[in-house]
Amino acid sequence: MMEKFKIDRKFWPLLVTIGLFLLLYAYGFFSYRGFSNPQVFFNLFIDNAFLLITSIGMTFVILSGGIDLSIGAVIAFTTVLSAYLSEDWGLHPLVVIPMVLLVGTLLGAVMGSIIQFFKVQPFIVTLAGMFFARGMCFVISTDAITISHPFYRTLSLFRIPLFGKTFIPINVVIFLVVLAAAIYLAHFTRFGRTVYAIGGNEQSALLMGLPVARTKVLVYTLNGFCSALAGVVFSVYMLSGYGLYTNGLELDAIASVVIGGTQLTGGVGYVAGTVFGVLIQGLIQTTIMFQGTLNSWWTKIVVGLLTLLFIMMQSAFASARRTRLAAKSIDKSADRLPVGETELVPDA
Amino acid sequence: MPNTNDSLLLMQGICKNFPGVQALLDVDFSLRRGEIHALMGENGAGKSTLIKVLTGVERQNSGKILLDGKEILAKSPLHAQELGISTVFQEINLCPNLSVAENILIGREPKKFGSINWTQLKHQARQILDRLDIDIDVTQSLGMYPVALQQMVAIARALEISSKILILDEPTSSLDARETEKLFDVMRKLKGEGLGIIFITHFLDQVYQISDRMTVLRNGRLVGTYDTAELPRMDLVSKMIGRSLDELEDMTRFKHETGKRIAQEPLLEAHQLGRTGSIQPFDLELHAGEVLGFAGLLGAGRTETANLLFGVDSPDHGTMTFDGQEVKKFSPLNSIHRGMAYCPEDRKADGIVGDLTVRENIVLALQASQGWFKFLSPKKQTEIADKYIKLLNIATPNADQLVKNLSGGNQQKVILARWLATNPQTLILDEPTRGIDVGAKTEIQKLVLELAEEGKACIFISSELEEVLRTSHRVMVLRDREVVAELAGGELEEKKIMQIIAGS
Amino acid sequence: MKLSKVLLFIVALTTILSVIGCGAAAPAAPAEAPKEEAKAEAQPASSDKKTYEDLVVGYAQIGAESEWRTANTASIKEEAEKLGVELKFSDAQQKQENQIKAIRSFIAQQVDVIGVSPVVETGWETVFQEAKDAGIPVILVDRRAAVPEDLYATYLGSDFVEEGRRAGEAMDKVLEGKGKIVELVGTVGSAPANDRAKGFREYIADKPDMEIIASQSGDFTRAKGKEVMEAFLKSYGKDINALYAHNDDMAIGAIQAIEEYGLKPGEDIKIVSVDAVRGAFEAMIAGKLNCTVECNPLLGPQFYELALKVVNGEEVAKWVPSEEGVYYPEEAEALLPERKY
Amino acid sequence: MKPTTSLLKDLRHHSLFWPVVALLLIMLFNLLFTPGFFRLEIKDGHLFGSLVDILNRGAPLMLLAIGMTMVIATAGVDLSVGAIIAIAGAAAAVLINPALGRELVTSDKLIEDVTQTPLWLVILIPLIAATVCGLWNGILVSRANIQPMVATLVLMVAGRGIAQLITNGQIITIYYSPYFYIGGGYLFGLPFSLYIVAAVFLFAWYISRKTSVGLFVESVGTNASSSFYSGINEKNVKLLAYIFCGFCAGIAGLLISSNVKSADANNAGLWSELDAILAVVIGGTLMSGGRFSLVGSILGALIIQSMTTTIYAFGVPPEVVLVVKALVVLAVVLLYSELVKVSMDKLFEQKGVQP
Repeated sequence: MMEKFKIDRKFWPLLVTIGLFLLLYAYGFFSYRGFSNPQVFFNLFIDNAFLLITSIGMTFVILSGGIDLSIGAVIAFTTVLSAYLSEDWGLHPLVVIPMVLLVGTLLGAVMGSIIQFFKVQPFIVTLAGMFFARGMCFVISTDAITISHPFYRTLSLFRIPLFGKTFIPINVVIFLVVLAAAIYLAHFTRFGRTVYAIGGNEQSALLMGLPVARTKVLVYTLNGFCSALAGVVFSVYMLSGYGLYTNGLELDAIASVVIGGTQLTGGVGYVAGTVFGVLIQGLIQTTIMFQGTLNSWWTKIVVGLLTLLFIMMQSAFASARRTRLAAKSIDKSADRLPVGETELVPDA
Repeated sequence: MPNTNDSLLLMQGICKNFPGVQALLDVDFSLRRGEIHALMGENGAGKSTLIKVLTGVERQNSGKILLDGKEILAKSPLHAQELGISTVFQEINLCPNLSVAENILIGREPKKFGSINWTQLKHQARQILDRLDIDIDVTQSLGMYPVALQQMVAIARALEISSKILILDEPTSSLDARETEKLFDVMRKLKGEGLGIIFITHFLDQVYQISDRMTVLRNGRLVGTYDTAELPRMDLVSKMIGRSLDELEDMTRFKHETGKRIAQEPLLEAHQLGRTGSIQPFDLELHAGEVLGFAGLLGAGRTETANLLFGVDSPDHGTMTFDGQEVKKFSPLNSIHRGMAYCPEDRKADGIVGDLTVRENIVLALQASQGWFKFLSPKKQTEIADKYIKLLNIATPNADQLVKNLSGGNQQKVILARWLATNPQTLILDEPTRGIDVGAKTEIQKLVLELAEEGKACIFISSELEEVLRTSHRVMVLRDREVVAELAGGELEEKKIMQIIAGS
Repeated sequence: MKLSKVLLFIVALTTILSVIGCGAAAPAAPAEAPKEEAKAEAQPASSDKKTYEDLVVGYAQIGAESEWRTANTASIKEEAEKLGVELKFSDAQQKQENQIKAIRSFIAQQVDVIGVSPVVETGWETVFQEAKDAGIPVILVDRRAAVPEDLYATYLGSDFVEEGRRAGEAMDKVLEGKGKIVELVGTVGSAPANDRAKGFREYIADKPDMEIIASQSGDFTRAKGKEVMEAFLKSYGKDINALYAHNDDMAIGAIQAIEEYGLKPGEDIKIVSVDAVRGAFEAMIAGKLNCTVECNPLLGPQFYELALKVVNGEEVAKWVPSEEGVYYPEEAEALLPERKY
Repeated sequence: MKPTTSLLKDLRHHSLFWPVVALLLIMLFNLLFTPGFFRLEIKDGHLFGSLVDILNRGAPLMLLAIGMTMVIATAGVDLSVGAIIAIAGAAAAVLINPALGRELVTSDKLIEDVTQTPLWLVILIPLIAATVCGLWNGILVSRANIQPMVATLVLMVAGRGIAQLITNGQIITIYYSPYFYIGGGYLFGLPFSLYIVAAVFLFAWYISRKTSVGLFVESVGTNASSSFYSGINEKNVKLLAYIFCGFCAGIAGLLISSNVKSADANNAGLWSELDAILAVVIGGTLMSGGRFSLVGSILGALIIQSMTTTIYAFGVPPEVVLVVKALVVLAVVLLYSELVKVSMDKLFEQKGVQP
């Protein structure tokens, strides 16, 4: 039982992320009037629900060693398509939502297939996907389309009251479901473990007989689905569809994943870390808003520096582990020699 | 014709051609239950193609494969594994970021209600490792463990209860003697359980140590299958390379001749040079015209020593003088300026620059030593490249071939050419013959002695003691990252060095 | 292992603190509520009227996409300083998500009044409803939002449709009722772009000789304005009689393009634009621009006046138009020194 | 028959084959469908026409592509060039009129063509700033061993914030005509920006083909470790590549701010990093590093720019631009993929066999 209390070193980056979040929160809590309102905490989830959902999808992509630049565009496309289908075609939201989810998923599947079967770099393929999805938004409508269907409005105004005057809307519930599903997927299914394996060493995964091609396509498909779902959540949140929504969101998502302790080379990281990555960014933004006089661009600068800090920390952890191992193996080198150690610990 | 009755596996008349190459022509192979069968041959003899056909990576053009008397056709490595054919490849093909347990069982993990049952997973992994007498924490990331253990994990992964055949492709190339012995224990144990094991290696010692039978391939054709006990070593080698080995005799003579011309004054001198965590302080002298061998197990500190001498790592202890001058700046470039050259151990990772041409690879170090602005014109580059292609007998259509398209031995020669082009006084060769065939090996060993004869100083590092002894005038023995002995002249005996290495 | 202990300690400490905080805040919330109601009731009684000094304002600005906007921002900020209003200012970097987040944080901070220039018209209902529930009035500045009237206190700003109409009128005047027009549209989908296009078309609808032959988005920026104008000139060349630009920045970009093409802006191609920023006056003095319809960015004074009124429960109109004019080159020289933006 | 097929094959395997074909296709399209696209006139003593426009508009992108080529050749990538453009432009604008950006613009501060800072400083300081940005990226990549994409992401995110701080969140209009010459002037009938591009290109070409820099860059990009063992200071090679890329982005920033006579920290060079990477990839340099082609990157930049100009000239609704761009990118990238290459080879071989 005792060993349960020993924290595995691989959890450290995650703990640092959580610790930082709590520190930031504590700072705001004692510094600003109104910050102590628990609703401020819930607002982090409410305002970032879509980012949280899409970042979870992005976590899988990055864990598999890939990248997806199209998510912001796919979200915008989903909102426009939802608005268009429900307003101009008069379809019921219960028809529209599955349709747009399908479209987003397909888009992801197509990109994943091109990446996998044509061996083109994800960076370029998803860049093209981003152009395509943004372009399609404007082909459908150059204007913002208001969504007036009562179903959407009801969803949007729906509140689940918690203690005091606090509440959460349906967005947050969807996010929680996605989070639970993602953690299950990552740690309790073969798909999830295969994603980690591919991120660790794709060649090995292939030789271990794992379904690499299928999994990689699925990862992008899953991310397409998450983006589309985030798009649905966003269209409920905004009650409109617009091609300029969530511009540059992919960078926020990538930064969240990195701050959340996932290595961009793939193979190492946690879905839960990403959640805190998003929340930290939201918290920085909130703090700067509460401060009230700082230029909002400080958010960007702080997030940039934080990203850097976390990357530095990751490589520090990795090299610390390496030297520790080397030292250990010198002590009892008779048994175990650390040859090739450095090559096998993935570079941060 | 082998007796088909007790054969576990029978491959008959296997042919495989790739565009323009006949990789396998009418090859027969048989494997018995409870047998360790070595597959021998030079590089390009067709060993790996045969394995690929067997494990479903490639499909034969003709011929059939019988397992337990039934014809099989593996579609993929996974399918082969389901059929009972498990493979451990030369480079450890596992995921360092996953836990040991997962590495063993991923792809066939135990499930409960459709989700991975982690308790059961750990339990099963431990069971499998127990079978191999290995006791490690299965929840730790694989990358935390040394290579030898990773190799064992790879075998554990390959083994299933239903495995009938285990293929080990060069499993010992990165293991030291102790670890190899451990591996052999495991192999013997599995053999006792009735598994058929196909064992591929370049180490002849090991073949004679462990195998029951061996099959020799040459140029895609079967030379023959022999009982190990009945085939003398020299015969095996000549069957593999297809010619006699008088050359080796010549070389020993040659070495004695060159030994007479070693300079008195040391060219390179290290005094208590060392680096914490890498190599204990040591003293070293190297003379012009001399070949100094480094012997020791893998990981004993041979490469680390070479790295210090060449400035890949900087020492934090002691001093080094070169040609009477104290060395202050440690970096490869400074070493090149001093007239040193270094063929690193890992040819693929640290040696060749795959996407560049042979010509560019050859001039690389020379160009680096000349700096950014003293550019060698393409014409001059071709001149240099052609000279060394001819001198070292590099098999390439022309100097503008990409170096990654060359065979391992020729790549090694290109790296040698790169260094010879800088006209060095001192060469450090770390495992220059690893993974290349016997023919090219001899050529390189000979070249080293020729260089010594020209008055250059060489350090020759190799895992094969025999090779070190054949080429070196003097040998330094390392153990546990420490120089433990220096032998010369009559002391150069295999047995004696072995004792020192073993620490007894 | 030491580091992990420290970490654990920090984690534990902060968790405890935040739990205490939530716990403390939760019961406090209902206690505050009646007070607020009381305040709301008390206000009309004019007993404790707020003054500028104790006014807390949250302002969710769009960003800094044009000179007009930066002048607008400067006006809001400077005026707050002058009046002693406590201003919480947030720059949304052209993202509606950020504006909504800002408004939520203003609500949490319990500011007295929220000012917002919506980046687009749609998508505001939910968050405005929250502001309303929290009893914080919202003032729309410069741009409208497509929400029911009861969700905001008032709209301060110009009528973009009216600006479009005035631009049409001015165009009619400089073209003398006849000509082929190209149009540089603002950011696709934004309220000013939509309305300025709409108003302009409304006016020229009954002028059969005035025709829009091409219309492209220049994103309200100079660079795009220039690039698109170049393309117009390539395609239509001298057929173009006039240019209608949705803002001055695009017009200034287009002027460069026209000059580079070898035509004289203001003569060969008449130009009418909206905003009346400094650059436009300079262009008019140089004879390169024929008319600019003012859209006044200096809304600071008007905004705070309104904010105070709203907080003190005074009646305000649902739309308070900003003070604006239409300027022609003849007046430009005289007016230039007065222009602040 | 034989020689022709093998010539065709050689041609097809030449690294610049596809970029040239793509560019020719776009030009052919214009020849057929865009009247007057190829018309060149002389107006006010300088050359004028769509082709000149493409070159002029494409100048910043070409500069970025040159710098990016070097970085990508070392197996890196620089996502921060857009932010560096903004920083350089902002620095230049603030230097020209330091009062701007700090307070509300009032009339007395705006006297045309007067600045407290000499022109050479106005040009030099932003370039130094941009180079320092490149240095920062280079240090993170080469010394701190951070993945290039992440290392430059930091500046990409934070850089625009820095630019905003320089301009104090305002768009600064520049009133200083000597400065306009950089991005808007003409020399011997051609846009001055072209001469800058030509100079940078020649410089890059010279150092990469007439000094050993090119060899070192390709070597480091292919195998950094081998290069190190061969005596190449691989860290410095990478560092220099990023510094050069930052420098190129700085020039591009000056060109852009000079051309539109203002500095917009928000929008200057927005998404240009993606265009630059695209240009390099279209030009045939692999993102995995190693072999690079400067000419290819220039062609790539021209393809992207002529596509944009064509779309404007052809009167395609702006909303379709992105979709078209996406499809073109995909087409070009697929043409480069191994699968297509192999099947093309097969196709052509079959045709060659049956005369």
